[in-house]
Amino acid sequence: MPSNDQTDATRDELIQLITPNGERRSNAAYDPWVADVDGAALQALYEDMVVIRRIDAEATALQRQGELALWPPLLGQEAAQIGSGRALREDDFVFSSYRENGVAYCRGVDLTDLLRVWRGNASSGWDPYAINMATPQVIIGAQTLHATGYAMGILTDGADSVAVTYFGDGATSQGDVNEAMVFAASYQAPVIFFCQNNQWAISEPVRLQAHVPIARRAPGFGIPSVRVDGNDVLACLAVTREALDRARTGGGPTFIEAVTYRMGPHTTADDPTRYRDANELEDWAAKDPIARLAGLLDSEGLLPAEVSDAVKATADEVAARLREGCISMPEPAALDVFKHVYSEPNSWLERQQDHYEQYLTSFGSSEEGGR
Amino acid sequence: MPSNDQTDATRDELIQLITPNGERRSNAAYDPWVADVDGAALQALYEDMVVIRRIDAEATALQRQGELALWPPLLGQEAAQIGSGRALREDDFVFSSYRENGVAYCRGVDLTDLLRVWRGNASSGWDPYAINMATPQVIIGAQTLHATGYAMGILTDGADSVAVTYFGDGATSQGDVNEAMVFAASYQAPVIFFCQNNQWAISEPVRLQAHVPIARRAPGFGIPSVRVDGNDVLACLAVTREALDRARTGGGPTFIEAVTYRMGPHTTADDPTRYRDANELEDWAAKDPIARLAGLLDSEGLLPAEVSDAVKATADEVAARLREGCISMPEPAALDVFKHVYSEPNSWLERQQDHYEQYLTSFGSSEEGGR
Amino acid sequence: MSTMTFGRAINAGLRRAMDNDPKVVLMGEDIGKLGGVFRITDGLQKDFGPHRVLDTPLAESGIMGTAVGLAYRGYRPVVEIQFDGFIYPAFDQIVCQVAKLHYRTKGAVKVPLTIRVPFGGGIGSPEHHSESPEAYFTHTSGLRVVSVSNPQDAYVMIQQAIASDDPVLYFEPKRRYHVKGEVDESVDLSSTSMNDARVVTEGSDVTLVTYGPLVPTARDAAIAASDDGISIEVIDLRSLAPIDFGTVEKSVRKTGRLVITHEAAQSGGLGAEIAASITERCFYHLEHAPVRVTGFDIPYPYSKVEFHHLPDLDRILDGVDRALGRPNSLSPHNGLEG
Amino acid sequence: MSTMTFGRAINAGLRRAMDNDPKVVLMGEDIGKLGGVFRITDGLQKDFGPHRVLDTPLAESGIMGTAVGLAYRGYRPVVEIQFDGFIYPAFDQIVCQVAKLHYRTKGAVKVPLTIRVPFGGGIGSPEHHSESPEAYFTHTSGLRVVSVSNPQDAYVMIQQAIASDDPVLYFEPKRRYHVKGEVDESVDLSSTSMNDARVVTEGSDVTLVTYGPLVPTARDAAIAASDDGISIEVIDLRSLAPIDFGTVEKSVRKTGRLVITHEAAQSGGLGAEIAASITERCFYHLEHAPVRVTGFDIPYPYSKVEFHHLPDLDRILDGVDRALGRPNSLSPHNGLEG
Ligand SMILES: Cc1ncc(C[n+]2csc(CCOP(=O)(O)OP(=O)(O)O)c2C)c(N)n1
Ligand SMILES: Cc1ncc(C[n+]2csc(CCOP(=O)(O)OP(=O)(O)O)c2C)c(N)n1
Ligand SMILES: [Mg+2]
Ligand SMILES: [Mg+2]
Repeated sequence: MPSNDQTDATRDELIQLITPNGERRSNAAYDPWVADVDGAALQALYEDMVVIRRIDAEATALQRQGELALWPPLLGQEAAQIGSGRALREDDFVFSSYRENGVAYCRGVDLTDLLRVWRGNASSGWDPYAINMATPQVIIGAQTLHATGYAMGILTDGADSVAVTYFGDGATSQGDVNEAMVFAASYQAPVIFFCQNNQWAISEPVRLQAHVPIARRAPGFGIPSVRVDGNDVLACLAVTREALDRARTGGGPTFIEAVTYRMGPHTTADDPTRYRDANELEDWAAKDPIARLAGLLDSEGLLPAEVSDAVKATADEVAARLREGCISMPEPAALDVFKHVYSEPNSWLERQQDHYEQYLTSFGSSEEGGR
Repeated sequence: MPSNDQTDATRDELIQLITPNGERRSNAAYDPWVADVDGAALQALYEDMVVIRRIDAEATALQRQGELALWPPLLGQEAAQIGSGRALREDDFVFSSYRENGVAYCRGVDLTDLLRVWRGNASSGWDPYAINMATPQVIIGAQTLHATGYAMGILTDGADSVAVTYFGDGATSQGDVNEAMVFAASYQAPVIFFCQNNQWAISEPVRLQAHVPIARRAPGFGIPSVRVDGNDVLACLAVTREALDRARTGGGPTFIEAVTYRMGPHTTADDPTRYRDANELEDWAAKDPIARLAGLLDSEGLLPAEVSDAVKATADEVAARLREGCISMPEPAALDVFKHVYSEPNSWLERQQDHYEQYLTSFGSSEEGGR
Repeated sequence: MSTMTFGRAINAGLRRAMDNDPKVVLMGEDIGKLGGVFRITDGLQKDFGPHRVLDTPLAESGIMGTAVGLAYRGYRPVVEIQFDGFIYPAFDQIVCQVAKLHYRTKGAVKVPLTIRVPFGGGIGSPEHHSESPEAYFTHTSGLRVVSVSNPQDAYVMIQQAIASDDPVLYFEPKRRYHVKGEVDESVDLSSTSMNDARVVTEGSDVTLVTYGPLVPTARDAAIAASDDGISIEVIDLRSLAPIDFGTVEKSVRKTGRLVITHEAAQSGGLGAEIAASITERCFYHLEHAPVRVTGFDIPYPYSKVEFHHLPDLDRILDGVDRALGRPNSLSPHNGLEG
Repeated sequence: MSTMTFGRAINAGLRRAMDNDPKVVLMGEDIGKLGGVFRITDGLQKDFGPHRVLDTPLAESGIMGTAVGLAYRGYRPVVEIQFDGFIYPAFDQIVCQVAKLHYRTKGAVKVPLTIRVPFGGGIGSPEHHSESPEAYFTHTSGLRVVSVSNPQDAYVMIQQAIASDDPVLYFEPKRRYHVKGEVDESVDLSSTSMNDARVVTEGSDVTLVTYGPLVPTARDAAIAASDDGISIEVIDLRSLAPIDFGTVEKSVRKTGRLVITHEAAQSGGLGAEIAASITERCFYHLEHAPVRVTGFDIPYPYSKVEFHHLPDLDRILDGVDRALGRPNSLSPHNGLEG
């Protein structure tokens, strides 16, 4: 367990249970947390990762084909998202950023809901209470405070669920993320800060945001932290389970730095060749999270052709459903712009809506969709 | 020198060179930084502390007598302010909060300038460039970013001066203070974060803001920190000198936590008996910064009656000048409200000023002061 | 009916809201043991405990952001911002989260947050303690903004604000905290709406619109003007977003003249919206352009000169004279030398 | 004279300002190697070095606060805010420090800061990428606010903004970045002032006031209206605080009718100030109440419906019809069924 009495050198240690070559590495502290993960469970994690990578590829294709306006790929971060996402209980609540499509998948999101925002059909994709996950947050870092406040509510309710917030390496520079740690520590709120350090914030390398490893930040707020190989799904599962357990049993917040890599562009609008080296990408490709688990499965005879074919088929089927959901999404109606600004009537807005309806009527088109 | 390889236990150590009983305690790391402080220098530090306590008492009295609207006493924090303030060079630049009247005194502030804000005669008291100290900042924590930016400018200029920012324990919760550490670490800016942990932020105890000792915060940002007995003027001088030296020689930022106590109210408008124990005050009175240095001086025969009488006379004389400056401060003119909003002409404001002049003229009173 | 100060009325309203709904929690700096720097939450932590009345770390964005999180969890947080000038660190959370979350989630997430802001000047304080930032929020779609001017409204409207499923900024005129008034605590909350403006005094010559701290000043102006035979109808807006323009319009159709007064800077202040909207709605009934009597376009000044900045009875009456086309400070030859 | 895109013109202006004054430094997220997400600072870090063009940590308050510190030290920082919706974390530093420091210190400290904000909608982006927050700043005393509408102004005014000893918010209409225009780089900067509005097209029936992204739309509206025999005078405000009301007033005295259009929400938007001020200044010349054609009082909507929210040529012309008392959408029986 991470502690405030460690030196930074111990804090910097990267928890790893599967090596890049796919070998199982033992770790006395964390092995117990995944003792129940048998072959079938490993296969399931493998399938999850393959599926979300397939979702990512399909969405990227949909963007290239003009069906989506934008897409933020998670390519390379599958282990961090599946390992942590699969550790959660249904009554835990996730507050994420925009790149956590893999986590949303773990929460059981409807596939079409993943795309609504990026197709421009909605400001957010789903009802947060339906899957206990807030919709993606665009304002960097803001969601970490929401998670902390939610966790304060869990405490007051006397419940044992946990709020989990996801954010990037860049986000650690924001005041909000640091204030969230102040509040979380002060109230000992059951919240997990899950930082996916994917080395880049758009074009800015992590060293611009953090002069020392990010995992060192939290202990200064009185929050234990752990640094995990973010491309190792088993290690991510283990550290998240440990943190969840601590939170459920009154131990307060934990900070997890998952060291990973954004293998794709920041979004489909970005061109990473402008600011980073091809070599770097190659280095990280050698640590690929899916290849690594495949290696382990293979060495244990858990990835025969019928299994990998079935996984591929599942992924293809998911991708087909995703595409279908995308292109058959109903167009919003013009007057939807006025809906849900308030929960109660608002005279200013009613007047504007009224006038705009009259305006549309003057064209004979009040029920028309986007122009 | 503080380092990133320490454990928290070593980081929590309180640097102390004079015990509460007034005994000199040796410290291998910090003694060299004050090796030049001879008897005369110690006497000078003593005089400084007595004088600023006297200023504080006089200003409090002026407030009670209705000559000032408000006053934020520094009572109890003299050693932290004089020890650090006297370490600075003229070309260093201070960005403080509202309670650092002792630091302003070290910078050579005109006494009357100390009071302008609190009498309601100005929004700030002095020209920052005249004493290389920004005027007091009311927005908690905002000045730490200004100091960091200023220090970035020092770097670009290739100069070897240092920006020093003062703030309280409560301020450490603000996003700005944490962002300042991010920027300072990232650019390795020559800035010192001097936190006077006086145990309280108005009615809130420090444990609400920080779950662990405040000095632990900075290392998580890659900034070395030191925890010093804030009631020990010599120790404060030593740690500040060390930090200044590091900054001047390219070593980047340092965070200093000066552990002290606000013996008076938050401001003259505050009633601390509503929220804190009389016992606590007594405990801290036993660690009084002035009594402690007096004890040391006395034991070394450096505080004969003529010295302490002379110090007292100086303090009285300063207090008399302060009072005189206060009550003879000229009243602002009505139209001063419009001055210096912009450096260049502004048509909106000119029109308003013009109208207001006409309005005052309609009473025959355009040159009258406050009504 | 009992007589209580403005501050006490808010306290009583908070207490009532907390009694009625266990999901109501108060958050802010120094609001617990101290009862807030203005003592508005006095005694509430003692009676409801530290889980219902939270002293928070000193970080306004943190307070607002965690309040949003509590709202997600089904709470109704009431946040105290210590002084008007300290709301800006929370601006991002207010504008991007509090205001937009309901819209963003198509109504799935409600943010029934109340943000209490002691605001306005006249208390002799240094910078940042006397501001009137309401126009930033009235321009922010998704928020409701109210301001109260008397103990009865303070008592009722704090409860209505808390009961609202929309986020509400509740602006308290801090220089009136010690003013006393009658408060009927038995009033039925649903018998009035915080969205409705109130005609304070009826009149036929000029409509004088204001809110919060200047309502008593406006009423005094109406009394003073009546000595000169001028009949002023004073309207207390109460809700600043949305504004009950129906009530203002009705009055202006009667009087044909409109004066608006507020402490905030003139340019882009609420007076502009009121003047523009009323001109749109009753252009042909107006006999003079709407007149604004407001603070200047300056940062809030130091206290020795703050009463130049703040509209007072004389400046309001001068504005009324302007609206009526009577001799006023802007008429030619207004001065002694003139 | 050379032809360049809007974005390129700003780049050229920045380059010129940096050439002329070594104290000019650029700060922002991704502005260095990447040249900014809109490539406005393309090539500048390469040519001027990382001490003049700083990629900053991802923290807007931090950027603004350190820029203030650099100003203290004698620098003239030019800050890029990546998108309009990301300016709010810096709001406190802008409102309490950038805007007030000169006043606070009686002129001792100057803050010659330029804050570049790509703003406005119409680019099909998700939330927070299409906002028009200018009214928050035009209501903040101590700031200057400008917006540019064409490459020539963009080139000149970025330099004027940087040269100004006052803090300036410089709003760039991001959906026009790729529009090309003629830029005269040899122009004498002191021959024009960014404070002056510009008459884009002269006209006699209606004055149409706008700024930034809607200037081309307004010009198109004037052309379309002229086919109907309606003569519109289009004014590009350029400076939003202070507004050159003299130019607008002169026009309205001629036309008697005023239409204002902007993308920002109507309530409390700049249109309110323009309507109120012009009504004050030329009430007896107005033949109709000023008409506002603006975004709705809603959070910026998702892109499939954003063109309902954004004023376009048809909505502007409908507003012109209203101002002229011609049949329009609000007339009785406007529709097909009518
Ligand atoms: C407050 C704010 N500022 C700027 C942005 C623009 N922006 C979007 S993503 C991003 C980089 C985020 O990097 P990181 O936190 O590392 O997350 P990642 O994209 O790598 O997952 C930036 C600067 C924003 N969305 N919000
Ligand atoms: C942004 C902001 N929020 C709130 C306040 C009100 N306030 C003034 S001083 C203070 C407490 C500050 O405590 P600390 O930082 O420990 O400094 P100290 O007063 O103890 O020197 C508070 C909450 C403020 N000035 N600025
Ligand atoms: Mg990243
Ligand atoms: Mg303190």
